[in-house]
Amino acid sequence: MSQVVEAGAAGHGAEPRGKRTESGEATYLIAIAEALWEEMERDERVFLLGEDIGAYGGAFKVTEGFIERFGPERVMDTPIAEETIVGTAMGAAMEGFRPVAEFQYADFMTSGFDEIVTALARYHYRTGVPLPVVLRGPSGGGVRASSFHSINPEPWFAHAPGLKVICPAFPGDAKGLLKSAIRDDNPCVFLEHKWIYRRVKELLPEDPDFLVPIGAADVKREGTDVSIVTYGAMVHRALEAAGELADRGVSAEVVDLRTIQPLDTATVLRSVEKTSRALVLSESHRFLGVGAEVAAMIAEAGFEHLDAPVTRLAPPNVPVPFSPTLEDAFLPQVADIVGAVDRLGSW
Amino acid sequence: MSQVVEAGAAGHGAEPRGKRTESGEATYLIAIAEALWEEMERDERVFLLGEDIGAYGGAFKVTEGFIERFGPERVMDTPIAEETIVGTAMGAAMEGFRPVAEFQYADFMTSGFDEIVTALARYHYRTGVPLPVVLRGPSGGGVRASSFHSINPEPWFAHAPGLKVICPAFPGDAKGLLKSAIRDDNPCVFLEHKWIYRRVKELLPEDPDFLVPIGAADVKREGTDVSIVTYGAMVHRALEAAGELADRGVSAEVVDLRTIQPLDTATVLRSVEKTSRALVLSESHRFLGVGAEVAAMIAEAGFEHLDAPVTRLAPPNVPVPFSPTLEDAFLPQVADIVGAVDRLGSW
Amino acid sequence: MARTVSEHAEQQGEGPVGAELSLERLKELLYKLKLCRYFDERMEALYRQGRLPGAIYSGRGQEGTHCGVAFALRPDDSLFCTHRDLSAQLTKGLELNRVMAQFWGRIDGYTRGRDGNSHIGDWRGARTFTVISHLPIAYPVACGAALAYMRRGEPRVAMAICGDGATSNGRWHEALNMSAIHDLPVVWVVNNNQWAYSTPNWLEISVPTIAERAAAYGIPGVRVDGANVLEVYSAAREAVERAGAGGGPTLIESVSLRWRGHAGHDPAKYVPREMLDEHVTNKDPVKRFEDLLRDRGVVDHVEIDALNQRIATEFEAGYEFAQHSPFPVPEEVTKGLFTDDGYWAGEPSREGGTEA
Amino acid sequence: MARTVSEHAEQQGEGPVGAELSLERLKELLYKLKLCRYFDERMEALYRQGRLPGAIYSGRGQEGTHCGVAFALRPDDSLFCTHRDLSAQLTKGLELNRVMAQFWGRIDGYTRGRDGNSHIGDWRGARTFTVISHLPIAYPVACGAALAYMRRGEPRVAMAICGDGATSNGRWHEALNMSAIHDLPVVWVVNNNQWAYSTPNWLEISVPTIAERAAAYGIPGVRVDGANVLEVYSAAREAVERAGAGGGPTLIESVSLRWRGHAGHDPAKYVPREMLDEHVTNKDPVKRFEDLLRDRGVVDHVEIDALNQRIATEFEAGYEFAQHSPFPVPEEVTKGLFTDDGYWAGEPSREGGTEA
Ligand SMILES: Cc1ncc(C[n+]2csc(CCOP(=O)(O)OP(=O)(O)O)c2C)c(N)n1
Ligand SMILES: Cc1ncc(C[n+]2csc(CCOP(=O)(O)OP(=O)(O)O)c2C)c(N)n1
Ligand SMILES: [Mg+2]
Ligand SMILES: [Mg+2]
Repeated sequence: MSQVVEAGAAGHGAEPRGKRTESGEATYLIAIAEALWEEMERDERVFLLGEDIGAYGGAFKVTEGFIERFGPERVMDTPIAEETIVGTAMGAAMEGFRPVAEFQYADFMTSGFDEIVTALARYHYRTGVPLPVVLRGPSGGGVRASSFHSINPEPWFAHAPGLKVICPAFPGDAKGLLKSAIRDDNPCVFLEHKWIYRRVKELLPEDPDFLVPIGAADVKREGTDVSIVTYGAMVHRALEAAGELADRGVSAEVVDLRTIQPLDTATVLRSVEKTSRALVLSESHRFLGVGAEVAAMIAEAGFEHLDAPVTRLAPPNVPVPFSPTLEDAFLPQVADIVGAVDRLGSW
Repeated sequence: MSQVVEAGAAGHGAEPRGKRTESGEATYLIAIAEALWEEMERDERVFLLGEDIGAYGGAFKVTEGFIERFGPERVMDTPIAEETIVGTAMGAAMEGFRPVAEFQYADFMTSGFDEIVTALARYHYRTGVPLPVVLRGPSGGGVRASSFHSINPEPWFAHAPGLKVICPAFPGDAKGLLKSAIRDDNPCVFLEHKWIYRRVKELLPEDPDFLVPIGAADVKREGTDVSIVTYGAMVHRALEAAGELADRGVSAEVVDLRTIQPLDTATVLRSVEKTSRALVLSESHRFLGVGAEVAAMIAEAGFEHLDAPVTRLAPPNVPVPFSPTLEDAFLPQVADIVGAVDRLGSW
Repeated sequence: MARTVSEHAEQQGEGPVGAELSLERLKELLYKLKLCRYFDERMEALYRQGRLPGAIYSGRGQEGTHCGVAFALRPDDSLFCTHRDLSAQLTKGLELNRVMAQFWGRIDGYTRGRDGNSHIGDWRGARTFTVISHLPIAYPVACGAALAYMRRGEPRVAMAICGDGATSNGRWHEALNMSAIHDLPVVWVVNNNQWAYSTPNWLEISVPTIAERAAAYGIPGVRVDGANVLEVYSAAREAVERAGAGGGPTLIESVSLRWRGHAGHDPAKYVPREMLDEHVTNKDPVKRFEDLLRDRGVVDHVEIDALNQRIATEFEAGYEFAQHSPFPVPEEVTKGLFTDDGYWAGEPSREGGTEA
Repeated sequence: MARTVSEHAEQQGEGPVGAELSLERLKELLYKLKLCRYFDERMEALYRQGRLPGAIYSGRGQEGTHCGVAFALRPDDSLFCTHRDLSAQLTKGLELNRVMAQFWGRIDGYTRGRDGNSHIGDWRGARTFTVISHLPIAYPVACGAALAYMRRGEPRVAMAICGDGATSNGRWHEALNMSAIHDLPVVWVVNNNQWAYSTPNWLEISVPTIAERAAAYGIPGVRVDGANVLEVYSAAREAVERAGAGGGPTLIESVSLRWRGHAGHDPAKYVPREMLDEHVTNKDPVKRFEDLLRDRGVVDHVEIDALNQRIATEFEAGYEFAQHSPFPVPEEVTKGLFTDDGYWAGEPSREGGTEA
């Protein structure tokens, strides 16, 4: 396989940590690469498989340099056969490995849907066999890539019993959660957000065992007047909106779910109890999107605390459109969030 | 292909109407067969494809006798290749046919998931091409068939933009809605419920053009104290519970959604406005099940009218189990419904 | 190109009764064949009497295929089956008691009552995958197990079985291609019983044999007679050895007939009478092997009677075991979805009683 | 078995310049080849200058395949492509103006701005399927169109193109099997440009050629040289005629090289330099055909200059048209999901302006 190594476009076995900024910050993308790298160094049972992840380093270059360091057996290029990528990961996990499968785009997870939701997800409940499998890939829109390279599949997978579904918004959370997912004995769908990849940087804990627990939400900004419950790229929109609202004297709390399945209902309810108003914001479109579950949960368990209806803000039920005018109308914008909070406040 | 015809197990070209009871009632299964038969008689562009639907008449015998009447070209046995069954239906629809594809069980719709949600569902929005395709199959549990022959896939498809999702509970609705679906120019996922197939009978309108509109819910029992919003087999559980509740002086209204996508929010809200209490009951399991969307919608749009929290009753987030003790614990029972209504009433 | 049955047979170093198997092994194989046949017949009888819940997918007539290929596996080789292949799993080592407890939805079943009938498996013990209906969804999974063996330099192999109809599904192609690209130690078995539910081969596959499709992957393809368990065994043995030695995957098509309906409810009127008679009369894999061993003096009627006795007794014991095994308790329906709650690491409640 | 290029060439009744094509048709083919090449080069230039939004998937070096197969289709035959095959769609008849409007996300694009770049098609006009990324998701759809033609007794055919890498996906197998079982009038084209993104053939496919996989379906398989557009055309023409006459499907593997990266951002360092040079220097389908027509005196340099002029002018016009076409209005983002609201039956708003 030497020719693969020679063909290695870039990276040449260099640790992702080397790609941090001078100030030591890591982008979301580098943070994810660090998590993969460190877990592969730590546990030889961990290996990667996916399309073009070897010599090329992956469509988004997350695994750039990995094949030079770990070799083609642990950084395995696969055919364009998602059902079989998932099945292969599942079988290897049953035999003691801890595979991490990359989907070139999370959009292509639907091409492996049956192996994911029917075989992988239900297997432990039926047999008790541990299945340490991570399925990861870039999801989400806002990058003008139209409906085949922009979807948010988390509602489909969060509805399938037996999968943990993770959607981090920050580099630190992404690294800590991915490491937790790789060390977890259950199938995890780890959805990276391509809009965040290179846009958000932060300093990361140096501890190689720094983990973020799966199933724990996080209050990214404290507030008293309204809770904006969201996840993924929308966390950044929400924080921007919270800033604008603050200037106008409205104190918005931003709750970052981080994990969709299992859902941290306690943290969400604690916030709503404090603010009495909830705006559920999600990038997955409205009808049976993540917001539906969160809003229904709040409406039922937080009923006494609500001074206004739980309000959902999400894209309409159409495929993600390409044209900038359409995609901007499709995705919730800061102004939409501010407007929704205003309406909530006037209750 | 004569040998196929000779092999015809039963039916021999006899109209499904002939299978009604003496009193002229039709089971849910026969009502569905009548709809298919009448639409095939009415419009030669309508044809059927699927596994074992020809000589054998389908796993549940819905198309028994069809191949003798319409021939193997309009009652086409396919290989076990769901992606291709869907793709073939889509291509034929693009060329002017009106295919109706049978899935042996709705469980196997996940095996054709990508062609359904990525190709078929999004195509009209991207191109304007009409796609008169019906995907039908038996869904749901309660028949001791375990997780691979009992699922409720409606939440997955209702979340996929571009599909109409239909889940009838009565023979008349099933027939009227299936005929509407076949005449509709858009892809429809028509989910029959196998528990209902032979258990529920009723008299049907004789008019061959009797249609039930897609997207219209129906109040199956009037009531004033609480709205039980549900669909599919759970409608029958709800009606049974409503009976028990009536004996105890509680007047429950039972709203049968009939169509999940598009959802008839007006009818649901009208009912909640009247009763001020809503129990959302669904057989699709709780997390991001149909109940989540309905509850979130009511909580937001019906807030002023609610005297108690919108309550969801649904199976837990696990695969449908086989053992009777487990499946009974998994599925909402009449007692669970009565109990949930009592709790709602005590608010 | 696929080799024909005869070409194939030639290549086998035929022992006294074909294939080098010790007398003990030959007798063990006879036991497996007869056990599977007896189990299949009795379970159908119980089903017809309404004493067996759920569904049954009879593998009768295909024991030559199922027992033959599974008999070629070593304990630590893994086996991935479909609904039809219970005989293969019994041959690989499933215990009758637990199998029957599963059919009756009891806590001692391999899935603790969570799944039924032949949706069964025993990964920790017999190393068999717990069957999933969707076809052939276990084929890609077998690639993963095989990859694990290869990576660790173990001589183990993964064997996957599916039916003729399942070969028309995309997963079948993906898995064969993947295994061939990486020379994975897999044995791909197709149980060609000539019908996919009611659908005949000619509406499922566009070529005369499935074995010849091996050429599309550059791997050996062999077509064997499912009525001849030794021929099946020899082909499987050869494939297992090649795979274990780094020689990559093999495709084995074993041809027989599904004697019964697709499932218990199906009278299978679509199967031509003559076709069925021909197979039942002249291609009974169990009878043929029993006769062979008698002719060659490997067993006598006394031993056969004892064997029949033993099997009947084992079945009775299994039935009793199943009836006395408790149902799962309702409270545990939400347990064990993830490893987190430790449900599967511990013992389940046995308070469920034996009445549903 | 797959026929080799030479075997295949023999069977073609070679005209003055091979394949019986009138002078007009030969010139038209040259026009298509040069148009596609020019379009590909200019669009990449605009992309590099940051003047083109979204992505580009260059088909350069593969015009022999794309133009050759599409040129064999009649107007009412249908064509199902992937992201890579815009040259085939241009050959089938897409209009430059609307194609460019689509790249710039404008309302006059074929998808009214809802999709971008080569995720394009024109069902009502050129009879091409609107490309979907997921590979090869249009293969099964082509079966359905072909089934429609067969059922109505029309001589029309459906042609589907996908890449070498896409053949390892299960849908590819299902579609070929389905088409072979029912003798559907389909022509299956594989544009083997030797790479699937960064993945070479030997990590995608376990046999030397893709054409030989036709044997697994019992259909003719032919491997042709994508650098020789006439050889490609002849093979496609023969396949189209056979399919239209009820002869069933054919698999055509046309071999070339992807000259550019997978998409605009990819420098494709993984493609060996020599491999690229060899193809660019000696296997340029456009140059070879132009030289051929010059040598045979079909065109002279005056006509070539005029042709270049015409193409440059058409491109300019298309560019201008796109820049002046308005963006979709935000309010219409929810329109046209279903036929119910009549969005696609009517004219869309043109009030979106030309600034995003
Ligand atoms: C993907 C998928 N589609 C449909 C079914 C329903 N089904 C169960 S068994 C069967 C026939 C299988 O035929 P074959 O593969 O020949 O296996 P056999 O039952 O004959 O052993 C079908 C269609 C299924 N299990 N999986
Ligand atoms: C099911 C699926 N998985 C992954 C991708 C991402 N992807 C887009 S193009 C491509 C490579 C395609 O290679 P090939 O089929 O040879 O076509 P080419 O681009 O070379 O024309 C991949 C992996 C996809 N489009 N579809
Ligand atoms: Mg079969
Ligand atoms: Mg390619």
